[in-house]
Amino acid sequence: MEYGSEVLRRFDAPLRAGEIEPEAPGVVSGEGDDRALNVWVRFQLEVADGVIRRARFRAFGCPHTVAAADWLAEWLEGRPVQALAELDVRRAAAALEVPPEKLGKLLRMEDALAVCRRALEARNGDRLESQDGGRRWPCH
Amino acid sequence: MEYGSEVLRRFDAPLRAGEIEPEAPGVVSGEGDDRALNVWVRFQLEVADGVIRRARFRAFGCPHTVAAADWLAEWLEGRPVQALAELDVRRAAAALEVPPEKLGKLLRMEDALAVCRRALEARNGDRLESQDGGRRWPCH
Amino acid sequence: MSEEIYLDNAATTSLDPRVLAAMTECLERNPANPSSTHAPGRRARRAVEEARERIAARLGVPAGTIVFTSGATESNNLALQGTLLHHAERTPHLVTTRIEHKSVLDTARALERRGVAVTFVECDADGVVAPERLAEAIRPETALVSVMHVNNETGVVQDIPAIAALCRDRGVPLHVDAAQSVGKLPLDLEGWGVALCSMTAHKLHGPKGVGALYVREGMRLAPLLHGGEQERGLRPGTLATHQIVGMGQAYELADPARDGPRLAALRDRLERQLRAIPGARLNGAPERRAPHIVNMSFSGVDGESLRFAVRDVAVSSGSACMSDSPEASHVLGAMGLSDALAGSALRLSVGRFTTEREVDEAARRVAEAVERLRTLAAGAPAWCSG
Amino acid sequence: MSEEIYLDNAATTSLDPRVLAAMTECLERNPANPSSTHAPGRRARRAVEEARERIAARLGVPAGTIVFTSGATESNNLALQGTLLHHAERTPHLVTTRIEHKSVLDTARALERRGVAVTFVECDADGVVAPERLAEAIRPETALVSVMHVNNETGVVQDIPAIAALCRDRGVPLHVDAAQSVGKLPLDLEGWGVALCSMTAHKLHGPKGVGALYVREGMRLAPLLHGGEQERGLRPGTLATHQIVGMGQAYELADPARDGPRLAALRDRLERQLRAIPGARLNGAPERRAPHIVNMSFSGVDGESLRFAVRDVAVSSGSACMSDSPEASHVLGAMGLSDALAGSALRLSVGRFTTEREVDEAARRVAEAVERLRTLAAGAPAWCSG
Ligand SMILES: Cc1ncc(COP(=O)(O)O)c(C=O)c1O
Ligand SMILES: Cc1ncc(COP(=O)(O)O)c(C=O)c1O
Repeated sequence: MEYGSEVLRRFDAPLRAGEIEPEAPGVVSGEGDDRALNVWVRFQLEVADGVIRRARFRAFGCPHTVAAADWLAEWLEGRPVQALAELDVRRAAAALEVPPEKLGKLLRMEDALAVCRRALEARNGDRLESQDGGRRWPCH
Repeated sequence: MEYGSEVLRRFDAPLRAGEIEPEAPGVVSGEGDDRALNVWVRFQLEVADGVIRRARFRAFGCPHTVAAADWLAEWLEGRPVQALAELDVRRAAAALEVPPEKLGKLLRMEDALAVCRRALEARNGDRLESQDGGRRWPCH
Repeated sequence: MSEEIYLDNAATTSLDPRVLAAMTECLERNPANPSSTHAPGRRARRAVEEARERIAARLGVPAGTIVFTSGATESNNLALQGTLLHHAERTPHLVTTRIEHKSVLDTARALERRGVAVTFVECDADGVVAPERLAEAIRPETALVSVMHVNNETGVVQDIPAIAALCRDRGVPLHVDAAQSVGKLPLDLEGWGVALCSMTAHKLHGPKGVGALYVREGMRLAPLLHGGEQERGLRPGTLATHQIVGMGQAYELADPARDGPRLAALRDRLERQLRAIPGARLNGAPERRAPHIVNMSFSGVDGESLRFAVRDVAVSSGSACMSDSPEASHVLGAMGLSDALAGSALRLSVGRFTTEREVDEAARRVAEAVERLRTLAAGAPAWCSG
Repeated sequence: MSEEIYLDNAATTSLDPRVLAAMTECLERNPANPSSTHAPGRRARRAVEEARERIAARLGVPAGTIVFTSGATESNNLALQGTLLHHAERTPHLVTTRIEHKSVLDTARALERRGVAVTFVECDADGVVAPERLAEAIRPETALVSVMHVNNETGVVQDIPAIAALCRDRGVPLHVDAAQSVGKLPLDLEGWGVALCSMTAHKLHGPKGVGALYVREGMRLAPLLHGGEQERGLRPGTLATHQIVGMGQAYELADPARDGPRLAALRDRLERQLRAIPGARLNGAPERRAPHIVNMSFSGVDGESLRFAVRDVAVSSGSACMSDSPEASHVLGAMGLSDALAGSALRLSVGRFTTEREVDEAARRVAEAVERLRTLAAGAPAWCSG
């Protein structure tokens, strides 16, 4: 297996790996896993004023899994919660050159973030929609 | 094919290759050949007073053939004509380490020398026998 | 990037400088075709025959029993196909095990597709194949039993003397894949009564692309390749003099009595440190292993990530010829390991040029990586720990 | 003993020093298994793939069509067995010629014993196979036509473009044994429409024991050896990096446009002098020969004695893999030569390191030996002169 430099960098030093202190307010979390694909991931998002202030993850899986979780957490940080509705793991896959046979693992991260989203929706009592019905956020 | 040093020496410089001058007296000759075995040989013997004074040969064939013809010619020279009756090409074969599959070629030399012997017998009107009914001449 | 450490000597070894010297000298001075009958050809032939004798002497067998091939893969194919494809039995039977090298397993499966009956005998949780299981599998039409000496993933040593004895009792020839054992463990092919034995040079600091099949006198075999009378008609093709000379030199340099204990000491030093890592599990019967291999699983850690985390230590999951494929090891699977545990397995293997400093440093890096990855996966479900 | 002169470059060649340098560097610096996924493994893999690309570039074919083997003998076996043994036809048919290399002829005969129908097409007195004869031999169930490019005994070049065209017309794949032609004659495999092509490194100043089979995209073939996914599953076994690197270097160094004329000039110089010997007879169409080979018979001279008389000139009767056997050449026999003439044939072949002085001296020694042996056999019957 060959790994790109971006995978290498994030796998070696996943800056957003970890947990948010239990006492922090406004934290939602969600897990996704697939035993057959050998992947488990958990995201924690700290949300305040409709903005994702911090995103943290834990992951079990291959280097692409770890790097993708880190990429997604970074991407989410600083974005409004609506970003969760627009998130497309294929963007992470492209940025990290994840081989096609591993895309299934990344979909489990969508699952985990969907759980986060539903938790936020449940808290707020409404649905999170993409702000512009499909336009992608520019990468920051 | 590997050749021993004795084959090499005789093949490279077969001292008795050649012919006896046609005018020399008392010369008999004999040929033997076998097309399937790729061998032809002719011996000429110059006989005087019951002794083989000179032996010469011509040969077509492999290096063992040439070396064996030379060995036999040398062996005969200086011997009484009875030596023809005792001659055993296996002695040449042993001296030259001729491989067993080539022994057939040497038998054609026995044929050639048998022709010489019969020519001598015809000339003298009697049979050449081994002088002691089987004892081998010492090698000189 | 930290300093590279090579602990994958079961996949292949670096060339011993003395082997390189012998090969270079041959390449420079002995260029003719060993089948040519002229003087330079005979010099090349002599080099080949000297190498054959050196190898035979190391193994204590007659030189005429050594047939050169392109490696153990070809030797295994020749042994199995050569015995079974032209067998007098209409449906000959092959007995082998689930934990053989792919070159035996895949050949056995190819033979199955061509009408050969095959029994794959299981191993136990320690990777050991019980001789009785093999004995039970033998039938009247069994044409060959094929069992590896040392498993390339776990290093587990099968009891070849006992297996050979039972094969002899039943009148069935035994093939042994000794790719991983020659030069590291004592072999007594003739004493044990082995009929066929596969070898390779590159696991023993010799060149890649050359090996041999020991063919016991009187054992009949059909060739795989045709054309040319080389190697008793069993293996045509221009003999690669320098490769054969390299193998001869490598085998002469290898001495199980000297190298075995040295390798075992290094391996034990490495193993001690790895076993100290929490959640570490040794794969393969601890007391029945070749001196150069240790195979460990680490629960709660993904294998691919572990290998990537310690990427400056060259190690292996499964065997090298499978390391491109994501499937878990068939050997660890046969031993009953869960996919997760099998997936986290590292095979580390030491060689002649491995140092104590290297194994210490490698163990340190593995320990660090396991800890880091476990932290990264804190809270993961139980299945991640196997 | 006089100075040794090597004129047996069709049997094998000495290593080009630049090839040796590339191999040595690889053996010293690139020891890992190209199938290993760790960094040293990937470096070895890169060396293999670079060599593959160099070879493919020289041949003007996609790199993916090159499958590495242990030499042309294996390539020929893989081409023939791989196409015919698992063919959909119940009794597939193979068309080849009487003058192929033993590795094709013996494989064809082995296939015959396994139920394949084989037609051996004759050549003419010049050693040329008429494309029409091949066309006539093709049947609906013909699965492969196999014809060598350059004959290893006579150097005669077959008309592969015409043969490929007629095979294309009839929808039958063509295999070409190019062991003697690669690097000496231009090859246009894809333009001609060749399906399979066998190559070897050691006839081109590369190492012995490595070769390749070109497998046109889309051409399906069953492997001979099983185990491991190397070489698209067509050829398992640890890749011999240094051997492959050596072949890559050798092929890159060989340039038919430059080497062909140089070899031809040397060969012509040699041939001119040999033809001046009374009773000399050139074997093979004079105008249709590869640049490096000349094959001459000398009437009235025994071949074994002639070769022994010029033993310090390394030459060949037949091909090297047959030079141990006393039978006359099957190629010269197919051309209609008498046993005596065929037996007296010498094959002399020049290479990159042959000099004008060497060919002059060799011709002088042959002339001297022929004269001496003719004198020795003065008076011999006519059959001795063929
Ligand atoms: C047990 C075993 N058998 C066979 C082989 C194949 O050997 P080679 O690489 O020489 O084809 C190997 C190693 O690759 C091995 O470990
Ligand atoms: C025409 C031809 N084909 C095949 C071969 C066999 O090649 P290798 O020696 O690489 O097996 C040779 C030479 O030996 C040859 O001349």
